[in-house]
Amino acid sequence: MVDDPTTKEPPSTPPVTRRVPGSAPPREVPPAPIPLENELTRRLNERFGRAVLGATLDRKQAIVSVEAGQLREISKYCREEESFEMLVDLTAVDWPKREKRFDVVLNLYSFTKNERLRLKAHAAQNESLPSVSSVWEAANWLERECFDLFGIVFEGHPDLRRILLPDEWKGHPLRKDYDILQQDTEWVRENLGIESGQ
Amino acid sequence: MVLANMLFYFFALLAVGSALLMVTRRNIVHAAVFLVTTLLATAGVFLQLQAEFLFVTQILLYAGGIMVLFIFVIMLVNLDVEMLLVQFNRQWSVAGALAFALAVQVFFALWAGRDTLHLPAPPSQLALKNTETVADALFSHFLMAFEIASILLLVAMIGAVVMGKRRVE
Amino acid sequence: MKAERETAAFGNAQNVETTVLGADEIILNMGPQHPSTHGVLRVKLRLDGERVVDSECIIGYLHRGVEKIAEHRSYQQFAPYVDRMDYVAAVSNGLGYCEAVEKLLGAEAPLRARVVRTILTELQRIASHLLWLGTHALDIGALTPIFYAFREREEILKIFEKYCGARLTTHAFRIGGLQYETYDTFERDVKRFCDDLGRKIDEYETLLTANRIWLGRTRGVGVLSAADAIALGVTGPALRASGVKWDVRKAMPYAAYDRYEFDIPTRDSGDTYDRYSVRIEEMRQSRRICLQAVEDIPGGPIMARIGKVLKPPPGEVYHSVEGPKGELGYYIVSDGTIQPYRVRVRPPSFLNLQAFQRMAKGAMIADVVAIIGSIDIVLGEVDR
Amino acid sequence: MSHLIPSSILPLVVPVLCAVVIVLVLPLLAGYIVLVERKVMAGMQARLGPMRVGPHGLLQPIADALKLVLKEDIIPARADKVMFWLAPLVSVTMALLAYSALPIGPAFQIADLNVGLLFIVAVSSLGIYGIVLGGWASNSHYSLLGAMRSAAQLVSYETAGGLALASVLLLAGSLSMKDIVQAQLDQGIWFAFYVPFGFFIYLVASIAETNRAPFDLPEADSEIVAGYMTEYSGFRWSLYFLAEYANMIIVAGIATTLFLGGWLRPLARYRDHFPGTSVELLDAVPPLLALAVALYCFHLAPKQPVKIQKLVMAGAGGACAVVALALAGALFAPASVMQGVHGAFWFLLKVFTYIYAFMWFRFTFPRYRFDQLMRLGWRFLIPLALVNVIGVGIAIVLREQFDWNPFLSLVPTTLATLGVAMWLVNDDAPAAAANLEATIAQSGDGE
Repeated sequence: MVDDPTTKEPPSTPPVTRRVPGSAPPREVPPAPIPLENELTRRLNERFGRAVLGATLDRKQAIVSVEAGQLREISKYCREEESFEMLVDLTAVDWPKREKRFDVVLNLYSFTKNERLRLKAHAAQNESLPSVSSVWEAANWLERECFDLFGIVFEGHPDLRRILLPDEWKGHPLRKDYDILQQDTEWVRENLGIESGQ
Repeated sequence: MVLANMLFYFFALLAVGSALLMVTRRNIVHAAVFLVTTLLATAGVFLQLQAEFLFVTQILLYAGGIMVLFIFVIMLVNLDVEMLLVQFNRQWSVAGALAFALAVQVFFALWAGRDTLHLPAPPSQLALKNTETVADALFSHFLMAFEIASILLLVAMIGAVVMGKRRVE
Repeated sequence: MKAERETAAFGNAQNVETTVLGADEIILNMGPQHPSTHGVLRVKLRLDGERVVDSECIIGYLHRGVEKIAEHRSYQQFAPYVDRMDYVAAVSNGLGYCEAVEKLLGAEAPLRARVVRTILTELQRIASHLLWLGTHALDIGALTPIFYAFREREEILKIFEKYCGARLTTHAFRIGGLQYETYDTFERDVKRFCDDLGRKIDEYETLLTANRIWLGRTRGVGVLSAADAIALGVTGPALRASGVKWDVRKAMPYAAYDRYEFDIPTRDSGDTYDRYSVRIEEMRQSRRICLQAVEDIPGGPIMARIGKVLKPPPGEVYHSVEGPKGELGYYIVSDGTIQPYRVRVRPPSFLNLQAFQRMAKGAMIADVVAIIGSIDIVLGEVDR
Repeated sequence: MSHLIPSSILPLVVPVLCAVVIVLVLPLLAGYIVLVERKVMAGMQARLGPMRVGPHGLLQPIADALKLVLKEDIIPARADKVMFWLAPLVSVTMALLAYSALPIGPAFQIADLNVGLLFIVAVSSLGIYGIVLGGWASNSHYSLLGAMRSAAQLVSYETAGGLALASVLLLAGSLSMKDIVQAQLDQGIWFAFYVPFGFFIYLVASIAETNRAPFDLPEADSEIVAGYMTEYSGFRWSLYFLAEYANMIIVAGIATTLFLGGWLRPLARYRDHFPGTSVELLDAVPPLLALAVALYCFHLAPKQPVKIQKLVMAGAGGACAVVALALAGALFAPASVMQGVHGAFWFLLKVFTYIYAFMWFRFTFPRYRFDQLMRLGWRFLIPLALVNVIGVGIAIVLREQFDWNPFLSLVPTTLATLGVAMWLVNDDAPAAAANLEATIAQSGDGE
């Protein structure tokens, strides 16, 4: 094919005039997380006392840290009394240097209040957490995924198996000590019939 | 005439042979297929006798209808289990005695009728109104038998429907 | 397509689960290579004849460790990866990610950029729904709608191509705004497409909506009650078909959605037909948004001043957008470096797919296909 | 010539020749029906269809056939090899066998059996064994499900279809295909107009029997991959394919013969001649039609992009022109030749129209679900067909005992059947609602 003369000019950088320095909104530095106190935290504190470890506001989003052992009770309370009907997401963050390395993060949403709430529970390497799948059914797969990728065990989960990785896989990839290039070489050799190139 | 004889023996052997294979196969689907072959071979004999209507009915009803349902049911039940079944062996003596008695009867019948033992010559003329002949016979001479058979079938059909209904609920 | 047969020890009648006809149950593995599992979903069905006794979804065939990759890329470098999750709605993915990082930075894209983002995202929603419509109809045996749907989708992809050079995995937005200005005839193209679309949607509806067979195949199939949908975390059209009037665009407006008028279509019975009609109506609403937005694209810069090196202060943010499949959320944790400490994607398809088991109970094989189609999953997003 | 052949074999020569022609031509015909189908589909779906192999894809069937023959032939491990090998053969043999009684025009028929119609129905019903055994022998669950669906579907719809045929048999008073056509000529009307519901029921049943959409459940690709054909590939697969299209032509042939006047020209009783000749006015239509197609091809030929395509398109036009010439020439040939040629033309035209309707349905309707298919068959079509047959019986009594006008005598039948149909359709709606409620209840107590 010869060059097509009708080709439009490629979508390149826009005319400089559009980017007038100074007319774009300046970037504000977001405030550091501040302690949060409102009706909800007050009620939570009243009800669960020391099981509520703290509440912060980060980028205008409410985060409540709770005692891992009380996670299920607090979740149940949030769902039934505070009408956080939906578990939007359940995931974890790995901080290997901390004493309790895993933050398990529950992202809740209330249809009635149109409000989000983040619950955080901390777990050490071999510590298990109570499963919230009896509170929200959605937690079933989400906890399985967490188990699969972080190796966090949820007590009372009906069917805690790997979900994304093969059942025989070794290791939990989203842990910080699992290198990005690392693979389960044995599994790759057995099931794909190739030497893992990494 | 030679051609006709050859055809007859071909169909006859096919019918008898597949019938034998049918009862000896362990695989039910294979047995069913041999039963179909037997039915078709019989239909072939009918055709040779210029009984076209019977020929077509045999294919349409037995091979095309009933046997399809048979195979359908066979597929529904678990075949693996059936194939593990030990065929019931303890009745050799009874079966043998019965088979012997039957064989004696057949040979006696053949021997008694040895004078008439030749192939029926097909009618020289085509029996043109074949279907009508069958219909006439059924609806005039054998009307009573025909109606009784119909009622029997109707009863069987209603029975099947009733049984099927109860099972589903 | 490994087909296993449950062999029961003969003679041990208690092990044999008998069914209506006294036949054993069959285990059927649907997928991972199957024409209507939309990628590489594997559904293990326990069948009594044609009826599904129980089902289990087996996923992960497309797992690429996107969340792990994010931890080893800078914020900008990771942006193209999100396009590969829901690859039929790359623009929506990009929007969610860019806005999440902007929130983390405390920046906001200029209005012009937000309006253009809204237009492109709504076009992408239409494109995604068109693709869904075609494949869903094809799953139910209607051969023709897919070609009509692709014909219109092509027009959208052409607009994308003209805008950023790519059609599928567009990487259309940048953190902080847009990299490219809109091209000269952008407004005209969008307007022309939207003007046509209304008529075209009517055309799809004449083929399906009132068709007796279509109604028979979708009405009362795969019913999901509102309570179940909320408990299972189902979002998007599937939730709205169950009667919950909720849409992130209205509940927590982002981009420029607060500037435009549109309705959230809902239905009541939560069956396959309702999910179908909600999506059809959503296309009309998206068209409405596009038409309003394209009438009046404000001028001004398209990029916020955020600098070349992004180092968000430590902290975390959750931001979600209404993707074509449902709530698409990004939970990003920053440790103050140029690489995100953790990026969690809240995939709508993953949670919607979880509801499949509930919907498929007691359905027939043909319904399984209809149900999978009606929840509109993209396996790239489920498995990430 | 004739002294070379023993006289006893002489009557066999023409039928054998016909049989050979059918066996040779049918695969090609099936291939081209596929091409037409793809083109029709493309037209309905706003696209072009095959365009690459030959002008407008005219050589596509040949390329497809080559591909299929050369493709690797795979027999799954643990399949029942003999059955797997036999099954497609059964299908295709039975489909081809059914042609032996199908009259393609008054001159072209292998055997005019006096039970011709029953023979065709019986033999084509045996084709199901190919499907069932193939599905079973593949040792795959998709195949097995397809086979079971097929068996249940065929048995159900054969009943309805058979009853629909019976209504025509009552009117014609014969099972011979030729006599049925003759009866339509004598009575001066196509039976489709006498018993429209019979025709409708047979239309639906024949779609179901040939596993065509919207009743293509045995091979529903989005549900059970390819049903009974899942494990087949290459030549064996193409045999199934051939059988399917052969069956389509068979049911179209039956419908044409029984309901659409077989090889009769429309308005067969209008026999005005061209002044001064023995050529009937309406007999000029076939050559003119063929000529029009030929001219269209010539019109397209120069527009083809490549030289070879221009040539092939011109060739196609030439072929049509030859057909037009033959049809025109037949007008001046002896009556029997003329009847044979034009009869074949009309017959094929009607058959293809019928098949076109099949295609049209396929690209318009979604697919039925299995229980819906069964409900339609047993609770709608069969009662309707029964009412129709009984009504025709009454009409014949009215006609013969009370000297009613033949057409008038059938009007009550049609109206009664229509009433029953409306009633059944409305009766079906609450059933569907109940089904909905049952499903909701079932999903509700799923906990």
